[in-house]
Amino acid sequence: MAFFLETLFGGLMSGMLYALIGLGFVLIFKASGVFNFAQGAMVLVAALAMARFSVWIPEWLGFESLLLANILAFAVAALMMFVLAWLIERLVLRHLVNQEATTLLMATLGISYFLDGLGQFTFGSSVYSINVGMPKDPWFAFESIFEGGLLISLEDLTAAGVAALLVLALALFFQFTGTGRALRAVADDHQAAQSVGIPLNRIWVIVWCVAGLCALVAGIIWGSKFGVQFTLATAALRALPVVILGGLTSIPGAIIGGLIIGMGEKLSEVYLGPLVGGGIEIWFAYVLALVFLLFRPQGLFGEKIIDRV
Amino acid sequence: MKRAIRNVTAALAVAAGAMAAVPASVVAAEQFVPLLVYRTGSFAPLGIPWADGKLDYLKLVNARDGGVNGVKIVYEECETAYATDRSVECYERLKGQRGGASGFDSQSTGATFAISDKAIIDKIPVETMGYGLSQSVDGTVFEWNFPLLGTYWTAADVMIQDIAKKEGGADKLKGKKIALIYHDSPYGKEPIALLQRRAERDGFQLLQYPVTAPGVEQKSTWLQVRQQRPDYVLLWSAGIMTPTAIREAQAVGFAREKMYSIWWAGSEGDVRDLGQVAKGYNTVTIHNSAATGRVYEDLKKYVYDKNEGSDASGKSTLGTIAHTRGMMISMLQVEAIRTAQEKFGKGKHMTPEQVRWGFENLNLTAARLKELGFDEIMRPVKTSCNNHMGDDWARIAQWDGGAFKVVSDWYQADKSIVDPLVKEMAQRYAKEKNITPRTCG
Amino acid sequence: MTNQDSRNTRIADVMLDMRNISLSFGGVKALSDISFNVREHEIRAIIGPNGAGKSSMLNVINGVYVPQQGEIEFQGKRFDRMTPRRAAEMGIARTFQNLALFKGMSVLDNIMAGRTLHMKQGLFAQALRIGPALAEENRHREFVEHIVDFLEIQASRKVPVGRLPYGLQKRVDLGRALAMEPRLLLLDEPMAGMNIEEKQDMSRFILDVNDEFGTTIVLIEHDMGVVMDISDRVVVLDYGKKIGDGTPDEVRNNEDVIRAYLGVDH
Amino acid sequence: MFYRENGQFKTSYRADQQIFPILQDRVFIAILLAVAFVAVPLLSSDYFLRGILIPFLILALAAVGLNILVGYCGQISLGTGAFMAVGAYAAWNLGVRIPAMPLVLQILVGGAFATLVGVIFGIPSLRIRGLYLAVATLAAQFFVDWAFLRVPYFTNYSSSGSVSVPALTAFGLPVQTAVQKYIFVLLFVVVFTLIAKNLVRGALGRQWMAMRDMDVAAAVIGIRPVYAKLTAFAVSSFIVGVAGALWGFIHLGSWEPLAFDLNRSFQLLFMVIIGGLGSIMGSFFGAAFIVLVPVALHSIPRWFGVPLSVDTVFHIEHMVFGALIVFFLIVEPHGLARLWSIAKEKLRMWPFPH
Repeated sequence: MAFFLETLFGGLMSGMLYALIGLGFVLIFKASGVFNFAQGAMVLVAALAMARFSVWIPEWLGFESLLLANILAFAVAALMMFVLAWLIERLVLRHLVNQEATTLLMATLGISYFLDGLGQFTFGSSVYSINVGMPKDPWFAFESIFEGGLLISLEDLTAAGVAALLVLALALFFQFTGTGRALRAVADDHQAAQSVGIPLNRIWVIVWCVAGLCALVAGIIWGSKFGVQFTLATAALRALPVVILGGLTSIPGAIIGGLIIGMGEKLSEVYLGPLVGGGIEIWFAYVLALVFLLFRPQGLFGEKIIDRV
Repeated sequence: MKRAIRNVTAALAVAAGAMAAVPASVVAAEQFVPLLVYRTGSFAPLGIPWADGKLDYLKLVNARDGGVNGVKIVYEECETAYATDRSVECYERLKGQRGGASGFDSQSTGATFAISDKAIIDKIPVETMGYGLSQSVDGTVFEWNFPLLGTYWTAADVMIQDIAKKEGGADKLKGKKIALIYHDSPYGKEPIALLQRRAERDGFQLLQYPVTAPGVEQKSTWLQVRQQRPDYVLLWSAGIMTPTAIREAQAVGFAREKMYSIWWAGSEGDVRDLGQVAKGYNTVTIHNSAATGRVYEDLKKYVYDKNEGSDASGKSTLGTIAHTRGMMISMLQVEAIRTAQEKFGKGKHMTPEQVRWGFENLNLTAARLKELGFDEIMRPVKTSCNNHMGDDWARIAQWDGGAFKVVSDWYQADKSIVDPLVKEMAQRYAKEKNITPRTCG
Repeated sequence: MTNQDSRNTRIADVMLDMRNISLSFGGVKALSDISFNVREHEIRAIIGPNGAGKSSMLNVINGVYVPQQGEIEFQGKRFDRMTPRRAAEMGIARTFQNLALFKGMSVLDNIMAGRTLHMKQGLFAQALRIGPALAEENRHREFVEHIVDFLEIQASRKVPVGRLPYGLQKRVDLGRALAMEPRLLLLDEPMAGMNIEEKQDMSRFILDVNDEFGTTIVLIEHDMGVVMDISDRVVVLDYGKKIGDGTPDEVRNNEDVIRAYLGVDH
Repeated sequence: MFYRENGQFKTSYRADQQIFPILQDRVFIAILLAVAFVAVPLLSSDYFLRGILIPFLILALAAVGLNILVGYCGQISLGTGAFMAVGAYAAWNLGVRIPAMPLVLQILVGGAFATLVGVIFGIPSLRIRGLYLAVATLAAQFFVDWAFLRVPYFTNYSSSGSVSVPALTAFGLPVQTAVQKYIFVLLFVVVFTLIAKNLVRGALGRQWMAMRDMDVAAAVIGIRPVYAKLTAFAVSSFIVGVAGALWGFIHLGSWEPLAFDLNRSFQLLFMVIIGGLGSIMGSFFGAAFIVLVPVALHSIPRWFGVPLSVDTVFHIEHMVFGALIVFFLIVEPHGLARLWSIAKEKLRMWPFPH
């Protein structure tokens, strides 16, 4: 029982991170119809920037404080992601307006390759650390109830907490602010939105900035856990099934999908894994999403597709 | 039409020439050493210091001794990114250059398989120090492979021996649970065969947990560890998988003292950022912990003081375990060339076949190692036609939060269990490849 | 008028009968309880203001949309729903209001694609392009060339349709439909956005098709002039309801129709 | 001046439907083949064959396969590597279990297995479109990778999980030296390219393209989406599977699933995009490009005496590919193939461009 709960919590907590990445996907897709494959590369670049600047800045300015270093590094990294967002909109999206979804997908594939190269080219390809003082040691809850207690990794817990906060903040932002409304308008109908004077390009820049921010936060969380390294780029691949399950156009979908996938893959690995030799979680999430698609092609909360002739 | 053909062919010929760097006429008094490296990709953290080490020693030999008996060593790096097909491309590009490659250190188990196949045909030695195909110790079948100083089987065996010692005797292993958490690839699977034999004999239970590459997602693995509560964990990881494993171990409260990692997961780069978290983490090593020995003084004097070191900063990789191992690989390569020269003519360029002979007749006595400045780093090596490993001793080092300290004396791998396995697998390989084993005179 | 008579004599009994068709998307009712029929060899027009549900009607006829209620009888066979495939097999072809051509393909390929149902050679024969497959290819190519001549688009045979001017694309669209040798041809605003000459050409093609191949035609058109000239009977839709049905003259004098068009209300 | 089609009148539709209706093109192809089969083996170095031409040919073949699916039928696939893997491992297993089976047959049957898997993972495409389908194919990728790592049967219980082929012979002839391997691969590539070309310019090809350009209209003229899409998946994954088998048997000789991982899938997709979606010839351009760029990045700086460090080159390579993908998608979606045909148009006019 205790073990089941542990697995479940473990799943929920990584699920929260998937939700965060997933949110990045959904926002961009809603606003611009782009399925942003480069999300992973953005995580990598953001994390690299964070890791390196938090070391470089103190060297340049000659101070010790880790906190200050982190804050400055975060600011710089965030700024960098915003510039990146702007450039992507300028150099790529703008020229691909009204292209087929798949074309856009391939374009983001290109972007992600470019960012992988650029990131390591500028920041180097060995492993760097991010230290934002996340608690590392485990915490055993309810030792009275379960023998050996109920293991909860404080690190994951904080990570999940941060992710949850950000997700919540974003959800509110897009529900209640003017930009949010504008975004939803754009999501519904580009032409209509434009005709009432909503500047498409600005909205795009904004969502890409937000996606960049998600990437940065996810990058910091993962980075401080695993160390920052090329591999982070692939970590985001694991968040793809999330958006498929949740529906590409639904923010709640991303969140719930994230949690489902998170739990699903952990439980599957722990309980099904041993039967078939283990290591199944990487594809289990995908197959889960795929099977689900067959019955509901637009995902849990996605909008139904009707083709008109 | 005719003219057209001629033109096109001509063009092609040019292209071929340009891109193929057609083997230049053998330049006397230089010896080519190809360097396959992975400075990028998931394993870069390990690959970089390793590559630096290999490069540094060659630079040292040229700077200090002006090559091998006056034969200058020329080298070229080729990036494999740990990918087999890239490795093959590198191999094909470099094997023929400058009078022939003196030997390939193929760097990844996958690439070793691919390159070994081709090396037989091209007659080029393959040096896989501390990795590669464990059965390739058998020189009768693997004429061209040299898994010097140790294989994953000897490593696994030594780990078990150390565990047995801690438990107070091999008989105490009975009923123990030992988990193998491995990188899901040929590299990670290599030790399984031996561990199963051991488990049968010593009566411990072997739990296997594959981790899908690149290995950032291990939560469920370690949850199972927490559930199964193994007494020890053997870690066959690489790159980012290692720190992740240690973190997860901490997260589930598994004692780092009870973790044993293969040497590729036992370098400073793997644990430095973890500091105290990794305290007590054990690794098996085929050489002493780094930065000791005269060779490093020389390296500083002849290379780094002239700012010719591969590690620009002189801090990040220089002297790490992986770097030292790189140096050893190059050293053995150079010694193989030297040995060959003693038979086939000092100061001459050696063909790959001649170097192969050198590899097969290495004899680095303690005295010789002292001259080379490796005496504090490694044990004597003596290869033969039958035995291409040369030395199967290893020891355990432990991370004390700041550095790896050697905590055990040398163990020799248990021949009674390794050798039969080598023979068996070698035979099987020979059969698959229909190779007829040669007989050693 | 003589021409008209000769056709009236040719027009035979009912070929397509739509009974109480109702269709809705989500909440929106596109068609409510519409019935009408089409006779063999006639030219039947469906008219009505925008959003009247004309295109939806065609989509129901050839099975692109599935009506919630009602049934379709085609050549004595009754269906609750049609499927595009079955419609095609039974000889129903159609053109599209907003050109649904295969933009990446040449004019020839577009029209050749119309022959799909007539081409029987299997995958392997095609892969090796051995005798029968090659012969078949050539046979149908010949047929298609006739259509190309008929529509006077020889010049642009090999041009990707995406690059053709609008008027020609409309012809290709028609050509693709003709390539199916249809018995019933559904034309969705074949003359939309055409200048007067183009419209005359198109009208001529339509009449020729109807005369030469005896194809039955259902067409949607906004240009009343054209409709009244070439069609034998007219159905009038408004907001998904049928408000008129009959010969051009009858419809012309129908109160509701006038109201619907002139927007006079009482 | 020399490249003209005027004066060459087609007297029959048959003549008009040849692959290369223009005389000069036929001549050019003839020369090309002559060079490929005769001159190249005579002139090129061992490295040029093993290191460049053989990988180029095999990847080009795979790209042709992928192009049928993505370029002609408009079904995006990110799982090509998986189908290559199936082809390779299936062929290998046949070799192990039925030693008598001739090499060529092994490879073809390997392709057949790839077809099977390809169709299975193609079934979702009947219900789901575009992006969702892309993810579905990713599922194939990860699942297949896993299967060949974890199911010991597929690797015949080899301790390392890596498989390797013995010395090869076909029709009693050895396939071991660079030249032999090159010719062997070349034959496969020529035959399958021809087959692919026949299919895409035939009735089936028209059905695929119809599905790609306007699926509703396609259904209305009687094309069955099921048939069109699944045949596309089948043909595509067969060719890809054969390419996979060649990659394993001829090029690597020994491999593990890593050789067919996600990066391989992306690499092939890039070839198709850069070379030209919906163009057989484009697949070859794309493959050549992707194979040569790294080599060029590696050698050119040397000629100028400024050798870059290997990792820098690797990163630049990534950036170049990435940038090019975007560039081509924006500027010339039909890729190098289109540029080629534009060049031909120009040549046709030359020297009187009016």
